[in-house]
Amino acid sequence: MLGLDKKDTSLLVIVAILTLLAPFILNPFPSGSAMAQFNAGYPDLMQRFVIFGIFAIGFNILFGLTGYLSFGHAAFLGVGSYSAVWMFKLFSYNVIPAIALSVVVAALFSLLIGYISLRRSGIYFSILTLAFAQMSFALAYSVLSNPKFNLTNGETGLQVYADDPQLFHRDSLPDMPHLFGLSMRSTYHLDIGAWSFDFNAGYYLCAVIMMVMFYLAIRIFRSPFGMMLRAVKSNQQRMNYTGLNPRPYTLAAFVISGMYAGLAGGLMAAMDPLAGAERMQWTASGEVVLMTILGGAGTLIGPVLGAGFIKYFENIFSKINDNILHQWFSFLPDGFEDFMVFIVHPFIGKGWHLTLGIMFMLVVIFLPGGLVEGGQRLGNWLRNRGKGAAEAKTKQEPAE
Amino acid sequence: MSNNELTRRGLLRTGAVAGAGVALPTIFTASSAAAYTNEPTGGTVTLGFNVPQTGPYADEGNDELLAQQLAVEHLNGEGDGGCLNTFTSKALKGNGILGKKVTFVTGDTQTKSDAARASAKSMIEKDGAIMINGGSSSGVAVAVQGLCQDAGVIFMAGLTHANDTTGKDRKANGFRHFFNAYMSGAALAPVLAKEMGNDRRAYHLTADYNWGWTQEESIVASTEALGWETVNTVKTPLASTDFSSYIAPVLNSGADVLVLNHYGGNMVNSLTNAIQFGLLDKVANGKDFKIVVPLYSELMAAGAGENIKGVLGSMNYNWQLDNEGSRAFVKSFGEKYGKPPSNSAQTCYAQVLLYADACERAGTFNPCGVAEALEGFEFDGLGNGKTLYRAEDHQCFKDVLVVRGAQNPTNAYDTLEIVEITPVEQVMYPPNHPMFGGDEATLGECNPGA
Amino acid sequence: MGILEIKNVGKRFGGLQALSNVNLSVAENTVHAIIGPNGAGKSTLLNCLVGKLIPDSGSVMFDGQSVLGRAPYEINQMGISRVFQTPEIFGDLTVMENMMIPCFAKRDGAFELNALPSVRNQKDVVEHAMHMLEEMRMADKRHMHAAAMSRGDKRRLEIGMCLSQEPRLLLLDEPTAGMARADTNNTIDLLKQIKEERDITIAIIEHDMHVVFSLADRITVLAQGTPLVEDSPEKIKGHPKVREAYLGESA
Amino acid sequence: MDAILLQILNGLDKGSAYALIALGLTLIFGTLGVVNFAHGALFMIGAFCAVMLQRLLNLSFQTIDESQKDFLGNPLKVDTPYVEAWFGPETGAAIIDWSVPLAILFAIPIMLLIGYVMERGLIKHFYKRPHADQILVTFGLAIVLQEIIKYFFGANPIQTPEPSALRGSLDIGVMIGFEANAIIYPIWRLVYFAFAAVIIGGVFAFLQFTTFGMVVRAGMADRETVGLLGINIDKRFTIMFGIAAGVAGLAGVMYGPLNPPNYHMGMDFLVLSFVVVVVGGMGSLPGAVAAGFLLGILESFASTTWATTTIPGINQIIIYLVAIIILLTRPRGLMGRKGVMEE
Repeated sequence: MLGLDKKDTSLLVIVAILTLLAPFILNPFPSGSAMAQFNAGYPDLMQRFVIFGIFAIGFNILFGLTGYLSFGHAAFLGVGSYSAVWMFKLFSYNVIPAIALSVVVAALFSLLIGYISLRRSGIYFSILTLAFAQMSFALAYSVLSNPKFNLTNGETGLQVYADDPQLFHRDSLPDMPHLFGLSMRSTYHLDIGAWSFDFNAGYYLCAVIMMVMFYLAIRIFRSPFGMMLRAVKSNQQRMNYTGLNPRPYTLAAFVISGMYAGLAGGLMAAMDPLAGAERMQWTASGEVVLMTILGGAGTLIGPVLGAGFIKYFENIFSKINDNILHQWFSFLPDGFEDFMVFIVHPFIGKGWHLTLGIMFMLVVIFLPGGLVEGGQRLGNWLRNRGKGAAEAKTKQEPAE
Repeated sequence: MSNNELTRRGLLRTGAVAGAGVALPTIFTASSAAAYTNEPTGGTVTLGFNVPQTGPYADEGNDELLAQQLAVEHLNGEGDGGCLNTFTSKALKGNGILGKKVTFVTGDTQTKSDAARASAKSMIEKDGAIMINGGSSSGVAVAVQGLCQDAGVIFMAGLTHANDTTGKDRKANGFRHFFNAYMSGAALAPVLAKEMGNDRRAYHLTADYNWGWTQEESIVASTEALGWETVNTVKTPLASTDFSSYIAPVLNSGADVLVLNHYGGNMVNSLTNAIQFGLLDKVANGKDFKIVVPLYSELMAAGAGENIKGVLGSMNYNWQLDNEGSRAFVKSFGEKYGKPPSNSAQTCYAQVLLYADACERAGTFNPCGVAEALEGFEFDGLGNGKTLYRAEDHQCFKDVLVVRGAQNPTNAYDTLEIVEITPVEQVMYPPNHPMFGGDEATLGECNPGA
Repeated sequence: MGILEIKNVGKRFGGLQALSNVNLSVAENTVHAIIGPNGAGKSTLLNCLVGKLIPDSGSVMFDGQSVLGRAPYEINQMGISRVFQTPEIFGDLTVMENMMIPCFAKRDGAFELNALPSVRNQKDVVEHAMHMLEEMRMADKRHMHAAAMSRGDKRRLEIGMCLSQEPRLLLLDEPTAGMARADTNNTIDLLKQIKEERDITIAIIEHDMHVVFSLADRITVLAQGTPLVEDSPEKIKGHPKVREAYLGESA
Repeated sequence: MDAILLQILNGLDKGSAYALIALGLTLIFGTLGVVNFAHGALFMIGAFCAVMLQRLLNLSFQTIDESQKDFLGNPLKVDTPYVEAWFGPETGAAIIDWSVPLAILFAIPIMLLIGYVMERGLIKHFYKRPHADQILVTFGLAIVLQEIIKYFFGANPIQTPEPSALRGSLDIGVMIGFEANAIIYPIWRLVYFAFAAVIIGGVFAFLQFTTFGMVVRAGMADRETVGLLGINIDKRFTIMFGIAAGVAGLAGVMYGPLNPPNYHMGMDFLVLSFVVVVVGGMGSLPGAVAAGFLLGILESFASTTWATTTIPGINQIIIYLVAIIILLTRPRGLMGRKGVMEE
């Protein structure tokens, strides 16, 4: 289907089903229950999952295939966001031209930086990209936000003000990013029994775009171009002596991944029309590196999993506080309750970084191939068990 | 709990605008239409406390969180009631807000505008928070304030000192209790004149971002009005950790006062560096060299340790302030947590109480009703003395404290001493002051999210 | 006029004159061996031919065109393929993919942004690669990771990859170095077969005299960066200078 | 002229910190081939060794002083450190005053131990893994280490003052013939520079003149060959890791008085120290040191008013700009060796 083989088609279908049904899947607990804390099915986080998924998929095209480790990809995400917000400020809140511009600007920017940085390889390349991104960040944060020439609005972040021209804005259109009138914030709210689910227009726009981008990534992975990129990683010497010029291949990969990043940045602005300079900082570049490695560099689905994993921790674990812990453990006797809260306390709320750091280490120590390998191992284990005894499997389920 | 009326509303509105074209199939309809975002329907009302929990300002965020939790206790009638007993408005009864028990959710701003918006959104979208409070930087405050305006909830700012928060970026749904850079300048100027004379030459080191610039602008304006001369204003990168190369040329520049428009870690390091270079031991232009830190906080004072001795600055509040409200607050905070409250803690505590009180007086949680009740509200008994929430820009006007690093602190908490309580009249300015966006700055329309 | 004409090539590394005044002509459709003791400059000469090094002086003409100043991939596209001392293959890729890459290079040139069609659908390349694998008798190993193969198989694959490009000149850099005797003989047989079946010129640098004398039509002896003699294998065997400079030591 | 001298001093001082961190980092890069993102955290832990010692020395017993009141109006509890009680107020106070230099002795065993445990327990298993995995695991470790410090010491900076005898500044200008106040420089910054010079010299001498160092240098050049010679390289590399951790830790201890330590100071230095190492050239110790001082000095000059008015914002980007220029003109940085981390 769609020019993919059976295995890839089923992967794409699974991803499509998961993203389309995400509002259900991510809200497994009844709202109001103690476990509702772990629900992730609200618009903002769902949007972030897919947007960072796109970012990581694109990054993986460069890093996973060619092995070139860029430490400055956040810069492309940042310029994407800035372009989109400028589009909002100058023309209209329609997201299509904004996203298109962010991809184009990111492509140009990555062409420039890639052309220069790819003159070097290995860690020298990494540091060149890092240096460019850090320069972009520093300039965006201060110099480019001076009152005379305010391109980025610095620390506060670029946003739309009432006195912006917005040439094509009409009163009948929503006063926030929209797709031909459909506001990105509009959410359909569904209550089924104790459960509640949100279907958000912005999320579905992002989800559809992510599926397209995922599909394109599969095509790239399976194409002669993708094979050449893997050849770049495997043996550049042989490639050179086989009459192939590695430079344009890596540059193309760099620009493509830069465009993915720009698209992600544009979508972020489309979901929330504010572009902060921190998105370009090295920590943001490092984050996408971690997402990709954590999920499994070079695999198709890994980066998406990695992105989801990190964003989940950032948004869910950071919000758990002692009050919630007391609720969870309230069934225990008082002494035990306090003890459990005491034990868990360092890992939640302000300690979410600690949990994340430990998870990084555990994953990379025990699952060298990242979360994808974990999935594979789990799959194999289940299959083997399934062969063993059917009843063992039924026992298994309630425990999960 | 029924969440996200906000967004459902949004859809209804958009649907109406865009016509039948975007009609989505209706499977189930949500319960009765709410009048505003996250209208509390059960027996509880949820507040969102969005403070930095990771990064350099984590301790400050933690202090804010402690104060917010204390405020919730007092609202729910637990503890000793704190400022509920001293607050001049007697609308709060200690039975929650409008009879609903107060619960809260917390989030981590990471002192980044993106992350702060993400966590505020999650509180609004997922947890049904009806008010967002907290934060320790102006960038975050402006970003979250904009978000709350769009979402239709009330934003009660935490620590934010830049003029823009209630200046050019002011919003109808946003309120600031904390003072601002202009007030710092206006309050400090007479004290500086008294202590250092009218013919000083000042050298500014300024953190190179929005807040730093507005503070520099304010201090330069008010000191030049005294007759001071500004020798140089140097911007330092926010990411700097060592300021020696910025401090080193100061002595040679002909300046005799160093103004550090830095906050947090920047200020701790630049002040430490300045002391290392021995600036305070020097004589320049025949006068003793002086250092001014326009915005102080207790945590900065703790971080800077002995270096703050004798250094002047301003604060929104200090626990040593002796009035009825302050005493009640310090007693209840100190007894619960074993330390006196910081000024960011106090501003968050006051903001939560003010919000609750406004709801009571308005008789509704509707942001527009609450905003109306807050606008022009005059009160006392929350620790700062007589205070006005000005209707035009949602800025609180109250006395400003000028403080100095104590020479002989007796414990870890009295490292700052109050030099002067600058009366509110001196720090007043018109709402259309040029530093605050001039005539163009408007609050816009209040947005209830419906 | 040979297909490869090397004239007056010199190369200096700091204080070391690695090559001086090298003149060499490789005739079309012959096997030309370059031998010499360690440090004679064989590898330096080879690197000058493929664009890895640029000589300080002289000229290198391939089929009437200069190769100097061109990048290795451009020289390859002119029709020169190189086999390395240790097999250089794409270790992370499968054998089939290894073979397809030169086939793509042959079809599409140095760069082609062929990013959306599936590799499977490039029927001509797939067939070409399959054909080459069969010729190399490795079709059964096509799904293996190349890195997992034996040294001999890697060498065979590398030679096959070079041949798939149908080069006019094949450069071999000690193709049997570090191989067991059996693998060496297999490689000799393979190269003989190639020589018989194809219109191809082969230049070979080799240490192993057994290999050289089994394959070469002409031999150049290099010593201290400069050609000592050039002649047919029979003549070289008995040449006193060669014995002195080279065979005497190694025998 | 005096302004230039002043900025050179500043640059040497900043450079000392960069060079010390980069030195340890490049030892680990060069000897072990490991990308250690936790190196900044080691620097931070060094600084917190001083904090810890200061806390230990300040361990106190409490007496209640009825004549004074605390902030709640209760009688004030007065703390007296045990060391003052044991050694008498004067000696005790002097010990506390000198806690930062004393912390060097305290930090050396701690850092060597941390380095040893880290290498044997974690890094050892990652020699053969891709650099990406090394980055992930060491970054995770860095987060864990700094969160542990944050848990115990909070996020706020903590003063670790220099001994009062070394406080204040010297008027160097007067000594070399300038007018007064032209070149004022803090004593501790001069101490830091001298300290860095000693450590750097020590590490170089150690590698240059001991057999141990010779083997390690040989190992940096060609690990396999030295391994074939039957020399137990792994054990020596473990020791090298300990030394690298020690250098980072000592750099941290002494840095405390310059800028009060906080839990994320390691992250602040991390990116910068990588830039320094790479600009110096991978696998080159002299390169790392040279790059550290070069970037330190350039950074100082870029922060002068003259520089920032000529090119606005130059002080924000100078390090990165220089890195780009150097890496584009010299493919392997200042003194990099071929083939190290180029893939």
